[in-house]
Amino acid sequence: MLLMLLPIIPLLGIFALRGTRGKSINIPFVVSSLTLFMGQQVLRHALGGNPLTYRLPVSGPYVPTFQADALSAVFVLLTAFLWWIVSIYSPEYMKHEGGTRRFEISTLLTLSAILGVFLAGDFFTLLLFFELMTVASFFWVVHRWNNEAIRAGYFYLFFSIAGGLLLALGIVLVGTATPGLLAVGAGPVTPTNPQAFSWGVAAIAAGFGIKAGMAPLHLWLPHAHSVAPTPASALLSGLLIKVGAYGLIRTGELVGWGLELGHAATWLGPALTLLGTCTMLVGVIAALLQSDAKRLLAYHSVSQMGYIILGLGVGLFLGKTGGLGLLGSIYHVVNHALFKAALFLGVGVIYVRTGETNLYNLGGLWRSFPVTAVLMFLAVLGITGAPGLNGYASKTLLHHAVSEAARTGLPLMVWAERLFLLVGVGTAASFAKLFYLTFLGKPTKLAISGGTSQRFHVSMAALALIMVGVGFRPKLFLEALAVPTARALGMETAAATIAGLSFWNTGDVVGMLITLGLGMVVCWIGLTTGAFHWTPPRWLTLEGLGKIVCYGLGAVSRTGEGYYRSAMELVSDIGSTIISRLLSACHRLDHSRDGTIGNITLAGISADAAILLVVLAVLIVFYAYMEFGLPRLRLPASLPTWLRIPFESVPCLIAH
Amino acid sequence: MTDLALALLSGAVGGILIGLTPRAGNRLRNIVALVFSAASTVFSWRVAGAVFAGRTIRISGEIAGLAWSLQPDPLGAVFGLIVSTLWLFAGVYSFGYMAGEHKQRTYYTYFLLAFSVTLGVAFSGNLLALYLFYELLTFATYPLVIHERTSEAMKAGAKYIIYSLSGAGAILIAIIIVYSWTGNLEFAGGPLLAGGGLRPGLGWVLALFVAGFGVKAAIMPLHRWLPAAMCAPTPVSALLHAVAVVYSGVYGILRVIYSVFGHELTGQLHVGRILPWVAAFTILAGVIIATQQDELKRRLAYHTVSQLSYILLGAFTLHPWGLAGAICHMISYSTLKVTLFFGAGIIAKRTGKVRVSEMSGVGWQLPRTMAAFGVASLGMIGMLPLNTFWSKYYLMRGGVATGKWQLALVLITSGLINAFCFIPTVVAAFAGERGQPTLETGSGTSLMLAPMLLLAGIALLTGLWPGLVWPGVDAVVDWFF
Amino acid sequence: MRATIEVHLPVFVVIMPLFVAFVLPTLARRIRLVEGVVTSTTVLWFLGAGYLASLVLIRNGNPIGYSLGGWPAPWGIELSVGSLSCLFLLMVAGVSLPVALFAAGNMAHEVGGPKRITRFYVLCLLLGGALAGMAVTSDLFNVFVLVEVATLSCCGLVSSRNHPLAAEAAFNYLILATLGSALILGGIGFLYIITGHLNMGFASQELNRIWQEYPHVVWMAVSFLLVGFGVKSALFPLHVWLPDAHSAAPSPASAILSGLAVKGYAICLIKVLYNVFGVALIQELGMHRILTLLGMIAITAGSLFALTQDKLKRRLAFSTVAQVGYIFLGLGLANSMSLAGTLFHMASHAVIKSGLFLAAGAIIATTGNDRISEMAGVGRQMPITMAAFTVCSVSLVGIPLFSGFIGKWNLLLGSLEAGNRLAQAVIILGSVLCAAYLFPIIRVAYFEPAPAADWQDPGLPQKTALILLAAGVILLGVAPGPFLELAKRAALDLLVMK
Amino acid sequence: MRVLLDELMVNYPYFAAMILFIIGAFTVLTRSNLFKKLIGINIMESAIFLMFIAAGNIRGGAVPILDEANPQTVCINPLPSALMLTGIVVSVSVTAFALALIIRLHQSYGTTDARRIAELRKRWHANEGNH
Repeated sequence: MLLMLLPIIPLLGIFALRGTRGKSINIPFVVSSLTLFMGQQVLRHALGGNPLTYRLPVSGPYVPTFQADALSAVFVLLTAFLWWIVSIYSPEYMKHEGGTRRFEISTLLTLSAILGVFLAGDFFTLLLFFELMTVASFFWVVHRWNNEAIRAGYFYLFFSIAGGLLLALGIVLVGTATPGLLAVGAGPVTPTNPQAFSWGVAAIAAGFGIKAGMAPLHLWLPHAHSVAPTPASALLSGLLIKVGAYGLIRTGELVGWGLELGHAATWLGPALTLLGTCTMLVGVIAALLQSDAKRLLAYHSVSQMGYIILGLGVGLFLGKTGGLGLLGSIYHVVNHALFKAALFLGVGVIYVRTGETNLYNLGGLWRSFPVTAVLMFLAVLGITGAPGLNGYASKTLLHHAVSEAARTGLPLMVWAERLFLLVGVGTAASFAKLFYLTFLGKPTKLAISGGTSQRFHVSMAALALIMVGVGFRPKLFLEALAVPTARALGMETAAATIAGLSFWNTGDVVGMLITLGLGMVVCWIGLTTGAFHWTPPRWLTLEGLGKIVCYGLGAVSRTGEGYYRSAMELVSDIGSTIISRLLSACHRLDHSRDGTIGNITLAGISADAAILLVVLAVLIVFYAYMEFGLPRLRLPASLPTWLRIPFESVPCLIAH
Repeated sequence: MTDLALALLSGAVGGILIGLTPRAGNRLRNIVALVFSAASTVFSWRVAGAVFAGRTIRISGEIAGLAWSLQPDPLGAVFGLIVSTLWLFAGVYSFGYMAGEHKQRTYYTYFLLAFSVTLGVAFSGNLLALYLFYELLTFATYPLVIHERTSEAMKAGAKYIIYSLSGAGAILIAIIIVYSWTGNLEFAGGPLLAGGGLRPGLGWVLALFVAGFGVKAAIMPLHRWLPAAMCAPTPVSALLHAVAVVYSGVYGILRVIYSVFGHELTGQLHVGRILPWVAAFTILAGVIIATQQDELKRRLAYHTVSQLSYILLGAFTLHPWGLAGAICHMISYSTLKVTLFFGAGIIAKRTGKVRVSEMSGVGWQLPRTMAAFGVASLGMIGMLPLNTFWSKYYLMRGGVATGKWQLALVLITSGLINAFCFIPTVVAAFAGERGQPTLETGSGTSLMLAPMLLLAGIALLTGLWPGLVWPGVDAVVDWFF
Repeated sequence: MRATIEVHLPVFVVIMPLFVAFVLPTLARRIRLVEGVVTSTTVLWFLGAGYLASLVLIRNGNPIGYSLGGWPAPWGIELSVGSLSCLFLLMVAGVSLPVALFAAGNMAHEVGGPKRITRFYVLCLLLGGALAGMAVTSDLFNVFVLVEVATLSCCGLVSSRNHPLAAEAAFNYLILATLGSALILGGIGFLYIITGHLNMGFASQELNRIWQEYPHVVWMAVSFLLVGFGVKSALFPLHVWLPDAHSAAPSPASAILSGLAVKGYAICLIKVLYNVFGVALIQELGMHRILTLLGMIAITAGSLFALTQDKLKRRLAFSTVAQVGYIFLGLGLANSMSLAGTLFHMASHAVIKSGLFLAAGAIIATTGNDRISEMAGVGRQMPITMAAFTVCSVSLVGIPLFSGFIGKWNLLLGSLEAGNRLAQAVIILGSVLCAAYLFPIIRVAYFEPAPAADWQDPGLPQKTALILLAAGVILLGVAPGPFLELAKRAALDLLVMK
Repeated sequence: MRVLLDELMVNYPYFAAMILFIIGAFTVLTRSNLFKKLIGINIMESAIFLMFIAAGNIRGGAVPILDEANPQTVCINPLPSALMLTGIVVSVSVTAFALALIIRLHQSYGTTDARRIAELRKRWHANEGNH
């Protein structure tokens, strides 16, 4: 019951918003505080290993179910926390942006939807809140209602709808392949129809993958995240795409975490690894080439989601020994939420006061924004994985997992490990670029308006504090939250895997430092040679490819339609011609009189009547021929009987 | 039995009464219309209740040695429920929409007559009665199609009549063949042709039936009357050309497949195996054409063409899940489509805009209308808080369960194209100039708006709680499988 | 007394109208009296026919025989009243009654002066008597004589309208009809030559015994008869006289001509084909296929021709051509279903078409215009007339609950039994085309914007006539019981060789 | 050829009837003068009468009057002759009626030529259309 209450609180908040029209009460803050508190109270048990479930007492094919295990609890608490932080930040920001009420409504709605997704106990409920989240967050994206926003909104909405539909398809396929109802958090299923199950899992993974920004389905993400108001971007990048990750973890659960190889969909692990690697790579390369700060961050969201997906893939691939992958992913989900939110918030601060997000127009801002610069620096360190900050911890875990996978010798995994390092360099390079161009570099000529609100600093500082805390005590979080989660997912061995693990070993630290160094070098080379201004040709980018494919499809469909149309026109033309010819022929026949056939003039009766008489005669003769062969050429040799008059048969009255 | 007779007669009596009332006196006429359609609705709910409770209600007789009978079974009861409930909504909407229009008396007369006839289709107990009411429906709705009396409307009316009568002719031939085989046309005793095995020519008979009913169900090459008929007043387009008339065709096909041939026999025929693909083609082609229409009502009409084939697709899978999906879709699609049409009507009435390209800014003038319109659009995609998701879900399950997973893909693709079809309209409506004064004022508008919002609400409610309509679906599926 | 009446009833139903026709000119000037006499005659006639029908039904369809002048067959002329005759008699008398009602007080302007009204009625009654005679006679030469009487009366009726077009149409009709008569007489002559009998029963027996010896003569006889009767009953390629004649005649006359006269010749053909040649011989000769084919052509072509007409009465006249096609189609299919369908369709079409023509007459008389395109507003201003017209049209199209449906239904069943898929399609096509040429009239009358004119329904007797016919259509459709029974019995009688 | 000739010789009345019929029909169809058409009709009917009467004829037969004294006399069949009397009556009435109609047509159109009448009627129709 209380589980269901959690998503309802924000909805009540919307009503409260109606009631407090005109008063300056920060309803989202109140609501998220309440949610955070209640969530913590409700989910304590779930974290302790006692999952909660609640089924609504209704009849019919759909019984809404809510459940909370450790995984849900972690995500719910993370959500509530991040919302809380952002709701401190957003009122100030939205003063600048405008449309506060609309923003607050969609914020609350999205919160409700996300909580619902994380607390859903069956896939229908999950899908329900998933779709709700799509719609609610769509209003974030189109908040500005200008052409760019609407275009991004369409991108976002159509991709998300496709995701929802794919999820539905997956649910259908998996539902057909399994005997019972599909419940979230119920562990692996044994399919009766493995093929359908595989396809279903693929569809579900694709559906969540769209949300998670998994390449090649990430196209919507940079558009949507960069055009939304900054607090919304923070939440979109910090949390909404994590719904995809959550979904992928749950998908993995359908197949089974921590099982030996040979389960129902063994391809899922390698596939996710492959896609995760691609996502990382695509995201980071695209990020390097961006000039807009928010777009750069958005591409980094893609890239960081790649880390998470990679971790999941490796975890699934390794089966029983893949605990590190799963743990690393979950850990990275949390960390990414923290530093990506901080980064977006920082960029937002600069945007509020300078009105600019193009990196090449900024520079030397550390003088005007000292606090922001420091906090941003911490976040940059976090995302690049510098030792001592939270990113380091999760990236290290993920790296260990990938290395372990690479030890199997599978070329995919070997390449995954190599690319993992490469992406680390790329990340470092692009953030060096971001930080350098924004805060260092040549001072900008832009006018800086207004003063910095303390709320901005407080919210960012809170995030930074946690980042640093996690960075210094990486195992604390791991043992408190991630391990119970893995255990809840059936990965009993996870705790054992990390028992012997030390984050502060020289190899990792040195490796990371080398990566950072290389990143800075790359950044320097890029900035000096202008390589970051390179625009890839259309056929090389996915977006361009997509456009080409779309144009192609459009052309094909237009051609097809043209053919169809002309065929239909032909048919209807022929039809109408025949009909009109027929009718006019009838008309003429009816009105023609006194015609001439050959040299014979027919008077009084219409010519057509005469023709028809002839036709009738011919018809009769034809039938007669068919029946008797009447017009015999040879006459009978005997007496011609056919005109003999049978007098014998005449009854003669007089004769009697 | 009394309920059945009263349900059928209320509309007819009301229609005749209205025909006899003096030309002035809109208020009186509205009251009569409301009272009789409400009565009809109540009685048909009672009939449906009795049917679901397992009682047999039957009225029968003979014409020229041919027995006709009215005996609703669960399928008929579900159809009757949909029709009668929506009729009430459309009636109230009409009061708002038709105020100030010409020829109101004719309109309401045939509006109520058509109600009776549609219920007759729903409650018919054998092929003859079905055919009879099906044919009558054409004539009862013709004056509504040509209500505007423009040359365009007249042309549309002629098209409608010609298509419908040709279809009815095909049905008549098929009925006669069935009659000559079985000597019996009743639905009640299980599938009519099931006992006779695979007769030669069976496939042709099925094709004749499907083609005949397919005219009204707007299967793709036979759909052309439907977009043309959109020149009718919006309540008519909403109720008749999105639900009642077209559903009678769909209902006929369901009847033919499940009551005349039986799903087993249909499955053995070549034609039966082709049919799902015909429906799939219509689904995709209809919605693709819809996206290219600029006139909102035409867009909705082509979309109707597409959506009707969802129902047919479910029926053609010959699987319990598919049938469940079909019945679900009959229920859910009707609520949403009527909402969409109502919205189009309000927009046209209050702002005079009928084209999608003119919609910019309408959302701020008619916020509640466009919100409900948006909700219904989401439903057309098959998004979850709306009831169409469930129908789509079961349709896909039916397709997958019979091994035709491509059908599920077709449905998914169609859902996405649906998004392209409607979402831009809604977004554009809100994208335009803001701060215009609201036009949702006046009692006329609220009479139109209330049914629309209520229907959208029902769609949401049944989407969240499909258990509300599930007993009906379950009963139909149990009846035929 | 009663017994005497019963015995002489068969001849009474024929003689009575003829007798009244001869008496009528003596009342020349008193139009009201003439009308009264004619109406009461038709009432009496209808009652007589009804009584006869009930007698036949009671006898389980056994025909009532009557030897004219006391001479038994084969020497005398025999009348035989079976189910077929009863059905036809009922139809003739039943349609005559409303037509007489409609004509009452309404003929002066149609025929050009009160003096000619009596002539009109005389011709009507002569035609009625001749048709009744065709129904009951079973003598071949008698058939010819009656056909000639009917033809002459028909031409008279056509020419009774005071209009040059009417005279021309009548002349054309006369020429073609006489050609037909000559052919019929020739056909009867051939039959007489090989069988030596003129009584249908005896001729039939003889013919079936010896036909193989003279196949060519038989063939010629049947062709002559087919073409002869085909001309008279306006079978499609031979229909050319009909549209002119039926549209030029005064409306009540058109009603009788289209509703009854055409059927009279058809019934003669049925009698000759089925009672003399017999179904076996027809099939042996391949006649059934010709009939079916001609019927199908007639349905399609007649309907198409009707579609092109803008004049109301001409359109209705072409519709008659199409409906005659149904009759021939049913004859050709030659099974009990199709024959019953044909006979029933004959009766129902008689009622429908006379209703249509009478309504058309009322409309034309009121509006002074016979173009369909200028009929807008008629529906509102002449509600009863147009309602009757609508009922009749719907019925002709073949919507269930109306009489047209039952005939077509049986025809369809018949074609199914005969295994003729094409015939089914044509029957349905005919219905669709029928809708295509009749419904626009209704549409224009009801739904097109009306000009400001003050038109009104015709007088009480006319309205009564229209209502009677419309009621008849519905009655035949909803409760066709005895009529369908008669038609089915008649069909069985025709198929069973005696 | 011989056989054909034999046939012709034996059954000449029938061939005569046939030829007459064709002449009549041809006249009816091709002559535009209404009187000639009527004459054609009469020729056609005469052909039929001839056929009937020839059918009843027995070569060398006596007049069919019952002779009590000599019952074995071969008589011709009287029935066709009797029938043809009726036929002739019918034919006469048709002719009379047709003549009356011709008079009326002449009154209206001022001509007895079918083609001319048709032209006049077309003009009349056209006028009506304009009207």
